Amino acid sequence: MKECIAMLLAGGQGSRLYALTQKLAKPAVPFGGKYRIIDFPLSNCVNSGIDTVGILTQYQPLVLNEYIGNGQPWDLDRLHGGVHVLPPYKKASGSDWYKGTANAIYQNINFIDSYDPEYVLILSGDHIYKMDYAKMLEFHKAQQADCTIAVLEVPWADTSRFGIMTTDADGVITRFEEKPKKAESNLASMGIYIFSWKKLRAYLEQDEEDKKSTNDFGKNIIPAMLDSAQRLVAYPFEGYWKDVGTIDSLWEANMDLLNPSVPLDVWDESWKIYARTPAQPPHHLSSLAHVENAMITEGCEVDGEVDFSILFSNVHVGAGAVVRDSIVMPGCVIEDGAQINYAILAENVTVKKGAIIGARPEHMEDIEKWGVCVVGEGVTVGPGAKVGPKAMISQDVKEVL
Amino acid sequence: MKECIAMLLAGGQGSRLYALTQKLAKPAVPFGGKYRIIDFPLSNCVNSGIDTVGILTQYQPLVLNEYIGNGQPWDLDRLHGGVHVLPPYKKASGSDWYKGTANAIYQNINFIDSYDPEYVLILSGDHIYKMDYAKMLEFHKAQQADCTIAVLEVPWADTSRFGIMTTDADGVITRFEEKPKKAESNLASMGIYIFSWKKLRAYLEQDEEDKKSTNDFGKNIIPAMLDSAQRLVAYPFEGYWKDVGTIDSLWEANMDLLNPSVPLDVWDESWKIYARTPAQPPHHLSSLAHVENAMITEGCEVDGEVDFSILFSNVHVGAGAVVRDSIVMPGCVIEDGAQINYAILAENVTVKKGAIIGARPEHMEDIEKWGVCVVGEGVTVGPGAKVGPKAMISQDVKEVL
Amino acid sequence: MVNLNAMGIVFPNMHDSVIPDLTAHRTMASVPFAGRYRLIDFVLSGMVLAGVQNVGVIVKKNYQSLMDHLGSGREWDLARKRGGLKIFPPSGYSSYEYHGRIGALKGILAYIESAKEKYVILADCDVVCDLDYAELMERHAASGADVTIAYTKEKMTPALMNNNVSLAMAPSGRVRELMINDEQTGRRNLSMGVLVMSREFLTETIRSAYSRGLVKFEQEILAKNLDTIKVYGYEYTGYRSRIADMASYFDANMQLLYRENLNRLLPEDRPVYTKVRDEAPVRYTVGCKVKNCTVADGCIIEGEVENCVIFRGVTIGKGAVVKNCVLMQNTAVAPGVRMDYVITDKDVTITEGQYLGGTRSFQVFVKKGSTV
Amino acid sequence: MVNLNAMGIVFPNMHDSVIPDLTAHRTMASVPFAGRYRLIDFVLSGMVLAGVQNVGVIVKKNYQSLMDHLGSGREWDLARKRGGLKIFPPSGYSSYEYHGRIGALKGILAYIESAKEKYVILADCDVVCDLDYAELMERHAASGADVTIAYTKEKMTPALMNNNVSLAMAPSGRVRELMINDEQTGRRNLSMGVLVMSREFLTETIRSAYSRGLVKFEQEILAKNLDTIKVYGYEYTGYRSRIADMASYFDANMQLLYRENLNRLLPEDRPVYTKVRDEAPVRYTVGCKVKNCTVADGCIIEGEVENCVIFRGVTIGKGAVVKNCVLMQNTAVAPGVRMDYVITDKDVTITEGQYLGGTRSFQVFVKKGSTV
Repeated sequence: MKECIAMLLAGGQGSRLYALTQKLAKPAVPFGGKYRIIDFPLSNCVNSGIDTVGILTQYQPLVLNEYIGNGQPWDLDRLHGGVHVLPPYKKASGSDWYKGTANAIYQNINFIDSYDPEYVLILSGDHIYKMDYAKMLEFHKAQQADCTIAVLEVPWADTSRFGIMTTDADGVITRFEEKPKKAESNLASMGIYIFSWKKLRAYLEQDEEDKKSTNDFGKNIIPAMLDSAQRLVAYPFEGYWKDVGTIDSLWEANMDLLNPSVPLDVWDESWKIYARTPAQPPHHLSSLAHVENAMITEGCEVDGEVDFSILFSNVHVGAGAVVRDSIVMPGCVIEDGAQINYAILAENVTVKKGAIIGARPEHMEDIEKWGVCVVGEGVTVGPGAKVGPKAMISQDVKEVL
Repeated sequence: MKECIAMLLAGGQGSRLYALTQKLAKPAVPFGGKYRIIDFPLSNCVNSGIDTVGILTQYQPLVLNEYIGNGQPWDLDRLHGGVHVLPPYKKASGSDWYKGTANAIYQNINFIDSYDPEYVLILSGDHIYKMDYAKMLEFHKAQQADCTIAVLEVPWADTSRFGIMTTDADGVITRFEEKPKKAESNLASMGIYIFSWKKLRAYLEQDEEDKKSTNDFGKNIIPAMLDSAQRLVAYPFEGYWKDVGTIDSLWEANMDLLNPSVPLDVWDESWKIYARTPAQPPHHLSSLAHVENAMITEGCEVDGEVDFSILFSNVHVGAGAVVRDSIVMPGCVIEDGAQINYAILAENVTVKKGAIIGARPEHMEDIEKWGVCVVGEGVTVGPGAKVGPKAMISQDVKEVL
Repeated sequence: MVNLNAMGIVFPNMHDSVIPDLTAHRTMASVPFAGRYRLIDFVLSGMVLAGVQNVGVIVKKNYQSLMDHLGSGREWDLARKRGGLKIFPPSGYSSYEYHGRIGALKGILAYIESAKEKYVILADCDVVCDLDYAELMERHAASGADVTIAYTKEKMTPALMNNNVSLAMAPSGRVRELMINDEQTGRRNLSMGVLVMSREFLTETIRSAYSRGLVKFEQEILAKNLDTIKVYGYEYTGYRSRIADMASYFDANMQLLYRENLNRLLPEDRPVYTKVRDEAPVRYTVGCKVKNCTVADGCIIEGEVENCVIFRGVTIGKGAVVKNCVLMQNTAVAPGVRMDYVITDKDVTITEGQYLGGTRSFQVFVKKGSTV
Repeated sequence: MVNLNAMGIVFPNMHDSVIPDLTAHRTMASVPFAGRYRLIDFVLSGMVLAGVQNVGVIVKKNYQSLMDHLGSGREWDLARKRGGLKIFPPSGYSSYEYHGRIGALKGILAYIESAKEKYVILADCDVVCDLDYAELMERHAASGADVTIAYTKEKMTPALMNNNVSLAMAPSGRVRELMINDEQTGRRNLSMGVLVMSREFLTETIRSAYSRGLVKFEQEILAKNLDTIKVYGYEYTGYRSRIADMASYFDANMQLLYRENLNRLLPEDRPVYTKVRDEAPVRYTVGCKVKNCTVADGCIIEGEVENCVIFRGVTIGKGAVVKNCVLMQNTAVAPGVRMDYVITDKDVTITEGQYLGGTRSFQVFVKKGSTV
């Protein structure tokens, strides 16, 4: 018997990340030099004392499966509990892909029941934040809530992008609107729920019977619980939290790690972010290198300039090459004299000599045409070639003679 | 890089095992006192030095997933390789359940490629046998074969139930027929193949393009390779091998363990069969117990008679109860005075006082009506109730007053 | 599972001397027991069940078999990145052999100080029991004690006389007198060698005791300062066996032939973990006769067996008659052998036609690896 | 991965005495090296890459840090049910401290005899290299040797003179002379402390040597019987560093500031495994100046750093100027510090404004845990 287990929704395709999610699920996208997005909720779980996590996958799970493996890097290889990847499956009577977030949980009721938990924590695999779920659980218990939703104050201008709560003086949720045009409040749902399992189980079964339902937590389960006057409370969170569902937000969240005034500290020993890492030698900066305001990890070799950028493992930056305001994922090779500006290079991209990727906004004539450029996994950009700002390329780019 | 990896087909529903496979896949069916069927191919792999196994699942995989876990019980929790459960998944362009055995492998080409193997061993999860695949691989290499199929001589009368090979004097397969009415040979395929991966990969891709194909190894891939004059050779196997796809064959294979003249020895230290086992105390036979010709494992408590039977973990047999010619799966309780004859009791069955399950053939008036009786998981058979021979019950049986 | 907020420290070599036959090549902690366990399994499993996730084991000598048994601690769910099982050999951290609990603890002071848990549980391995450590901790916290000692009410025996710590308590439970190797007869409150205190209290005590040259925790620290240190007793009333000599070891095994004892020591919902050996089920052949036995996996029984505790991998040949015996792992009894009141250590072979007999009060012991 | 059919036996305490500063609280095997490794990592990873699945480590003293580092052996894929990593402490199996290789091996004879592998590789840890054990084994099998010793051609240095085994070979490769602590100058063939032989040869040799009171394998067994024992040399020509004193330890680290050396010792396709520490990437702040450095994860660099090997978790404050240093794990350099030719052991703190300077030939050493 476990008091609280976590279910992590990791099935989304993340189609707004384009070239980055062609071959892997969004939660498996590399982040912050040596992590993947999913490391954040997983590390939060173990740091919060939650030792049982189900990960719901269905889109391109190969990389994610291999990455999670037995859960050892997160100390989640436990005798009872630990981490379990849960794909959809066939049953004696019919079979289905996961239809929505709630349906994904519904299809795994047996899994959850096998731990006989009192509470279930629902997480999603596409947010970057550090949070002590144990405190949220205490809050849930103290409030005697049926469901507790973690909320964050967002700028009023952004309310139309979130699920927005209205609460009474005691923090009890009185209204919930998905992406309202005109919001009543600026308390946004962070997509983190704690349910009393018996209660959730009943609502999942009821929701499944409703043929018209889209089987989604935000659209169906929460409204249904509100309608029948269950006790839903908001748990106010203060701190760093970012949805990294778009190229811009992914770029920003990475860059936030370089900003000392942003409260997201991966060097903090008391709340480590765990990751599965390959065996790589220390990195090496030569006498030619110029590195400032950067994160660099093992296996890198730098002879060029790296500024306001993040190099993942095993990245090579040649002499005279310049990497600025960019995120360079594992195994990329940036040859001599190449320039990378405001770009995200996916794994194993090769940028040949003298090629130029992206642009700096201050050099644009038409600022509307400027944006972060993305180069997909394994792409080679030929010598002297140019890839413009905002481009999303997943094919090799030929040499320019 | 791995020389040879194994792919284990474990997706079948095993519908001919009726009540036993309502909630679990066939390879997860308990066998031989403390094993499940899949322990045999898995243990064969590790004993043969194969340290990378992909398990293809899609039907009711929850029990199987939990059972396999990180692979540690089979020494398959490896840094590179080890055991991986591979369910179907969604891709950026469409998604599919596994259509046939060959399609299941086709959908996991990326997984196999990631180990860059020279050879791939294809296994199925519903056979009981001990076999050194390393010897078969040596044979495959010595024969310079494209595909090696393990074969067994079967009685001529049974040839219509198997895939039958005809070979020339060198063991090269000249003809392959699935379940022939009139067989040319009595060499039956054991469903164990070694392919040179490059070759198999090409045939899988070709097979996938053929819309009319059923994407099955026996029906499509092997015939296609034969048609295009690839070198297919038969690897003759001598020893115990049994397909446990039916109630009768499952019962027989279990009982074979009790027969000293059958060459299937699970006590042999040099070829251990590994299993994941719960922590249970030693079993206890009281002064009232009478046990002969039986296999009994940890957690059992016996006060009654057990003869020619197998008790799995945590089975209780009450005073005066008689268990004969039966297989009693984990957690069953057989109360005082109950009788079990020629039966398979699935997990956690309770047989109340004085109930009678199954019958002995010598007591039947009409022998045609006799057969092994199966009681499904969790069923309670009420006090004094009777369950006839050949019955397949998955509902509680009421008390008889 | 509750998070107990306590770390465990186990002393495997304490009391080695009371069963020298069994500890010639192993620690008290790794003495085989009850068919498939080692004594330490009961301590570790109890702690883990109560949510302890960080256990240090301070070994002194003969600990290779214990290290083999524990491995990475995986079987007890103690193969962890954070915390988990840690074995401290004496010359691992320095070159001196420690003396007493204080010496042992002083050697691992840095480890204790770097732990995160609020409490520490110290435990010996000579009392086999199903102690609920969570309840013990609750009682410790509720009483406001500095130290809580788990004890059992026990009839004093000659064997216990020179190896016991006994308590006399006020009605409140506070210990008024703590006696070492007290020789009074009758029912006594005997320490189980399980002590609970805050980590802070422990580290301070180690430092101050060590600097004053004191090494015995119970005798030199607690017994002499009962007015300033609040020591409380916690009575354990569940099933237990205290291993004080060879006879009590034999009896402790034999008691498990009573099913109610087996179930009380090893209740279904409180598993005791041990090293997995991947044994097949027991095979009972045609013609075997088995009455009142506790049998672990991997055995093949062809003969007649009565009132025996049979460990993993034992074989008993046709026509052999074995009664009132404790047969440890891989004992091979050839056909035709007759045995009565015998204890065989691991890997013993009894050859065809031999007769070995002891009595109810004196069992024949056959040492590890021998062939008779 | 080939199955090498060989087991490994590692001697972590051999050569401890040549770097007493670094081995005061650890074994030679657990001396930190190259930013994130311990010396034993190179031996274990090389063996595992070649398919060795069964490694015994015979420790003698100061091995707590080695046990912490190795854990269950998981990081080297040696946390296995069958075979895997096994640590043998001296008092684990008996009470005597062993002498010489033979004594050490005699203590674990049962373990060696119960192994399944045909060959045994014995290895010390003082030569850092990328030895291809598979090739070594092939050469051993092809030559028909009883024993093959891996060696390097090396210019004799004063430091090596009282800690070397040198070989003189016939053109066939067969060793004609084997000298202990030979003081001849010039280029010599020095043993790497890596010896290959069949398991059978080893167990027979241990038995016969031990019964005759011989304890030194090279000196008392091999050197005196080169006519009857076929000893061959295998020359290793790849990148290596031989740790013979503090100066060579410093140099061995400094050599890794040349990228080609780093790549030869740690080629991309032959990973060297080590304990995972879950460090974040290195953070280089605005205004830092870093030239020609090898840096492991978890560091925060705000100052000026040149020609340094920087281990995991080091912090270098603003305005600090650090040159020609080896800074081990968790060294904290406060703002404004100036350091030149310094080696800091683990957990060293250099406080604000300090200046520490050595020279190219004499480096200042700051011992573990100190604050300067």
